[in-house]
Amino acid sequence: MAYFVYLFMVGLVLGMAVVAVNLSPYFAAFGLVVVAGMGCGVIISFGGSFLSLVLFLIYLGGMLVVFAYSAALAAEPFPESFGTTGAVLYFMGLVGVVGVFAILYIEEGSGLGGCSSDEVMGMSSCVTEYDGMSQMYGPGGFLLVLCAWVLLLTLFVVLEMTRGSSRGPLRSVK
Amino acid sequence: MVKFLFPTLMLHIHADLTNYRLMTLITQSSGHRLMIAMINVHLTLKMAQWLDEQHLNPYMAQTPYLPHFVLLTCWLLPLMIISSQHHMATEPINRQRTYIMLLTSLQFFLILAFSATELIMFYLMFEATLLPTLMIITRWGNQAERLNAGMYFLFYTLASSLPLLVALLLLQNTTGTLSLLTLQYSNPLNLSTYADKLWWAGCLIAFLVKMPLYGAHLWLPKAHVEAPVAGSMILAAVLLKLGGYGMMRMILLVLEPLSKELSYPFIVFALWGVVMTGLICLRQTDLKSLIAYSSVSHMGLVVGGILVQTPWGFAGALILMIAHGLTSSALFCLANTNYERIHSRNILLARGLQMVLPLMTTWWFIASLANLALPPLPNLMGELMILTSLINWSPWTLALTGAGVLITASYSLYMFLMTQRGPLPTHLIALDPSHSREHLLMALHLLPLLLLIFKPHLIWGWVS
Amino acid sequence: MTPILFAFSSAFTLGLTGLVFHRVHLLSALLCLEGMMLSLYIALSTWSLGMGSASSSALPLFLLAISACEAGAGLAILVATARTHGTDRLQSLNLLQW
Amino acid sequence: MLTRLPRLGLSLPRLLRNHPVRFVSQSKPSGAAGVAAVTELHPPAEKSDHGEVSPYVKNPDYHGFSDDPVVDEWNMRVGFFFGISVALVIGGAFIHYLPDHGMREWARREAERVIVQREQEGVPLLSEYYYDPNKIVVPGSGEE
Amino acid sequence: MSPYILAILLFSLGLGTTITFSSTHWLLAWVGLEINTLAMLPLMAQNHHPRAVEAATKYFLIQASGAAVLLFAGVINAWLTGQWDIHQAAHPLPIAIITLALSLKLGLAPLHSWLPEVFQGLNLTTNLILATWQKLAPLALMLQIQPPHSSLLIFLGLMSTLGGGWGGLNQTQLRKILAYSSTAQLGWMILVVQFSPSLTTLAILVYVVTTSATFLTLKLNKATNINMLAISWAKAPALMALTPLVLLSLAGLPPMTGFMPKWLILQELSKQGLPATATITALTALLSLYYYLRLTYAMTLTMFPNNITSTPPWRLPSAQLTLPLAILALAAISLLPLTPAAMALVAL
Repeated sequence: MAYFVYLFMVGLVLGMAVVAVNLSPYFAAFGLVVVAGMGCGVIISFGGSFLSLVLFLIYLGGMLVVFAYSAALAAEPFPESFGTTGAVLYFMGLVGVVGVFAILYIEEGSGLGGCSSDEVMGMSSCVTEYDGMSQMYGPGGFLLVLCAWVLLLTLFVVLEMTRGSSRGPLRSVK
Repeated sequence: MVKFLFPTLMLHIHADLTNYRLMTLITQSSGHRLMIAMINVHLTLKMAQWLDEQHLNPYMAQTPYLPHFVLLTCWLLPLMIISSQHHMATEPINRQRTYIMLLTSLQFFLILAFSATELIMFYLMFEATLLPTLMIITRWGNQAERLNAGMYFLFYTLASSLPLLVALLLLQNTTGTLSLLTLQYSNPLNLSTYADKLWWAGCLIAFLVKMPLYGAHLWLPKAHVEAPVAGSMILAAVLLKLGGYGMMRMILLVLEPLSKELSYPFIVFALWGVVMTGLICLRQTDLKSLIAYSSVSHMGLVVGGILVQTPWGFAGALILMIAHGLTSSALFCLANTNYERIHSRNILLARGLQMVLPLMTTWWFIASLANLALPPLPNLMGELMILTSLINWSPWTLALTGAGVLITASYSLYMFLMTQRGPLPTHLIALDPSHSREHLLMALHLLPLLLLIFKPHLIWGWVS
Repeated sequence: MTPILFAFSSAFTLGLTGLVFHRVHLLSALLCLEGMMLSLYIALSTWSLGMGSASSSALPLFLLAISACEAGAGLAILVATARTHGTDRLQSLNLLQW
Repeated sequence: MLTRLPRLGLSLPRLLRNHPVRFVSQSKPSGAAGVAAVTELHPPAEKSDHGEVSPYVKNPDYHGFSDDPVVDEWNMRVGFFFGISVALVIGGAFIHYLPDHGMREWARREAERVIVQREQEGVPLLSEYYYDPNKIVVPGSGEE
Repeated sequence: MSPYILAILLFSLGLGTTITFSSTHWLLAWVGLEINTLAMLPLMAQNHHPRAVEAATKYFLIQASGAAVLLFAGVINAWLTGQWDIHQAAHPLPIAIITLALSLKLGLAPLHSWLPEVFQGLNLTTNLILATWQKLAPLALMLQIQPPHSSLLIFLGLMSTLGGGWGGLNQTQLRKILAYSSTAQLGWMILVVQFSPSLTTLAILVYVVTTSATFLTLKLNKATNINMLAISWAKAPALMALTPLVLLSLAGLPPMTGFMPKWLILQELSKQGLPATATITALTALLSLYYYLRLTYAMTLTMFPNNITSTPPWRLPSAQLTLPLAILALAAISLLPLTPAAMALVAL
């Protein structure tokens, strides 16, 4: 089980490295999908089934549709991909640096993180998670309202930023 | 103290509200100022007579040598207004008002600076005088170079005086007070480290640049040349003296232990500057620049007199500062009378003026003789006392000071002979005769100087 | 340093590196930003799960909501930039240098 | 400073040359360049440039204060009255007749009195000590 | 822009800063900063000019990444110490990251190069908000953290006073000059933040007053570069007589209000045994003074020749609100005697 968790973590870092090497946006979006998926795995392995569900549904289901759409906006005839040597070298460099730091800084036998992997699978963490979700509607109500307000605000922000019929539709000039 | 501050403030209102029917605004305000000066004379003498704690308050006070400077300020400000009359005559009335308000605020800050007993208060006002002066130079100057001159003026002064602020704040941390009244009773500082020497320099360099010391004097000729006549007058007469005054205050109160050795290079520099700026004067063709360099030269003597720190040195510095205040101001006024007629500061263009302006030649004569320190004049008293104390310090200074005195005499006579004697150039035949206003101005400068011959201990300070 | 701490820290740092050294597409910069927020989400979730803290286990959801807002605003900016500059390339954003 | 040295080198021959006393061209003025020479005779009419009209044309008794003759006269009187009469004459007389400025005479009298007193007592005129050493209370060296 | 949307945006601008002010939790502080950024964007890009949109883009990228780094440091802190409390952030590494993130958001040198460009793209009113209100939230966080070692903040402060002065020297664009001036002024605040937070508060208050007066003056003149200041005499002569005082107050010349924070900050620094830092800071203020002085020259101290059509505007009544400008300008010039009162006001 622990090997899976390590695999998820390595995947997390590798996916992020793909995002970071500045390929064409499709590849970055793909990297982000990988990161989100691996993140789900990591969270699940810590016992956060609801949190990982939220991540999976909202992130992969909602966000990446928008990104795919926007990648189309930024479409280019000759996308930069892993075929270019610079990108590969950059990627290898990033991963190599992270690997060196991992060897240097990860302590031996420190387990996974906050608590030991036996406890991770236990029932207590699941209970706290659902407790927390229900607290969101009680003591955390202020934050909920605040988030709703921010979402409304974002609506206006997006409207204002993209307003103006005179300036033409969404387009990309090559 | 309020006795002169309040009338000075009233002058603001006066300048703003007056509608001028019979007298011009300028004469009214100069009359007002002369009244302030008279109050000040009264108060000066009162102070000198009953110098006690009655007249001291925690922030403002008068000290034995202070009233002279306040008196000089109050005396010169009306003269500045009178001298600017021609310069301002073509301006609209609102600008005249602004100008007079500027001069008034300058007087206000100067009085506060001279009478502050708290060192930070002194510093604040020392800096506050920069602003009106800067505006006088850059707003009412004549040539485009005035902007550059204003920059030089502001940046030389500020770059040297910001370390002073830090040094004062450090002093406050050490002694717990910056009041001049209590500082003299605080324990002598234990200054031994290298940082303390830097602190000493920080305390003094602001004033040395303001004086100005040779080497840090470049702002002065520029500012003098570009400023209108009132700016040159106040710079030469009072603002340079602010540096001397500050040095006297600082060096007597707090810098004592280190000054003995550390002031050597500055004395040497000052005396070297006396000779060098004198030599520069000898080959000047710009009249205002010549007078400005002569100020630097005289101030070098003052610096030397203060830095040797003997009672005679201080008294000599005080006398020379007062006398030079009147003399250099008078010379700038005279240069301005030339400038108003010939529209040039060049000496070569204004020669032989005795033929057309004979009475003015008399004033030129007296002013030049005062500048070269002819025997009965207070200038000589000051120079002699400084020279004596410098010889007492080291006989070798005689070489520099003697050469300085000789050169001073030479360039003063050169200036007089070039401008007044000789044949009149043919392009100078349609000059205005000198006005009563100008004669009044010169009389108000030079008669006090002459009267001081008869009662010199008014400006002698400690030595009596 | 525990593995999970290292994992999300390096993921965040990689995202930041991508954002800082990014010179091509505005969209890629936004994706990097999004990746940074994602790693913060993972960090927050694992922290609250690891600590067993009930009250902070809802925090990742708020983080996700706000970062979604941020992403939305970023996309709006992308559209606005595409309209005014004709492209989303970051090199074309050079009008303000003089 | 160093950058100016080459310039000195250029100008040195000129400085050493024995040139005439005045820097004025002795040749006949030729064309526009000659007119600008310093000592050339300008007709008086050209003098009244700078947009100035001499105020003496309007008011022969011009004092330099104002264009209006009446205002000019009054200003002159006020200026002279305050400046010369009040400030210098009355002020000077006031200062001159002030008794004992700076208490110098008093100090002198006191000093002479002290000298006479000390001579009578036979003690030296100047004491070595500024304060009387007997009056200074020195804290004991021992316990508190 | 519809007034309703404008109201919502301005309300959210205030809300974000208020949330950051009142939060003790890093996440909530981050939420406040994000709300601030989001609400600011449409205000910046309100006329959809390419320059405005570009400025909004740059602002968004910088602020979002700054906020993300801030939250990252908060998370690291939580992992290392188990604490989310702002006041109890104790681990040196997260504190250093937070300091850097906040200085990125504030525009402190060497992280200041976005600030002039963003300023350059906006109109003067938005700039005013950016230079005053938007600085408050990050500065409030800066006031609350306790840095483990002083050298980072002193480095940031010195770099800012130096970089802010240096960058503005060769500028002719007023907005860029004011951006550099903002960096320089913030450098003074950051220098003293670890020794005396109340002085930082005083400094930001004085900065807000003086810089608002400056922005409003420029707005009245509709001026965006130095050449356009040349005709300001013809527009508002009386104001132009006061403007050099306001500008030199911003520079911190003694008889004006701007000297008050500088004086007290130098005093605090010398009290903390940092006289060399104090001296260097004071001298770098001269760099800023140079460009303020240049503005003064262009506005007031020289009279440029005007053509006949540009001379009469001062006779026409101004359509802009001048009362706030009058109050702010007077406050910027003449509050120095009230130093003790101001100190009492901000005493923490």
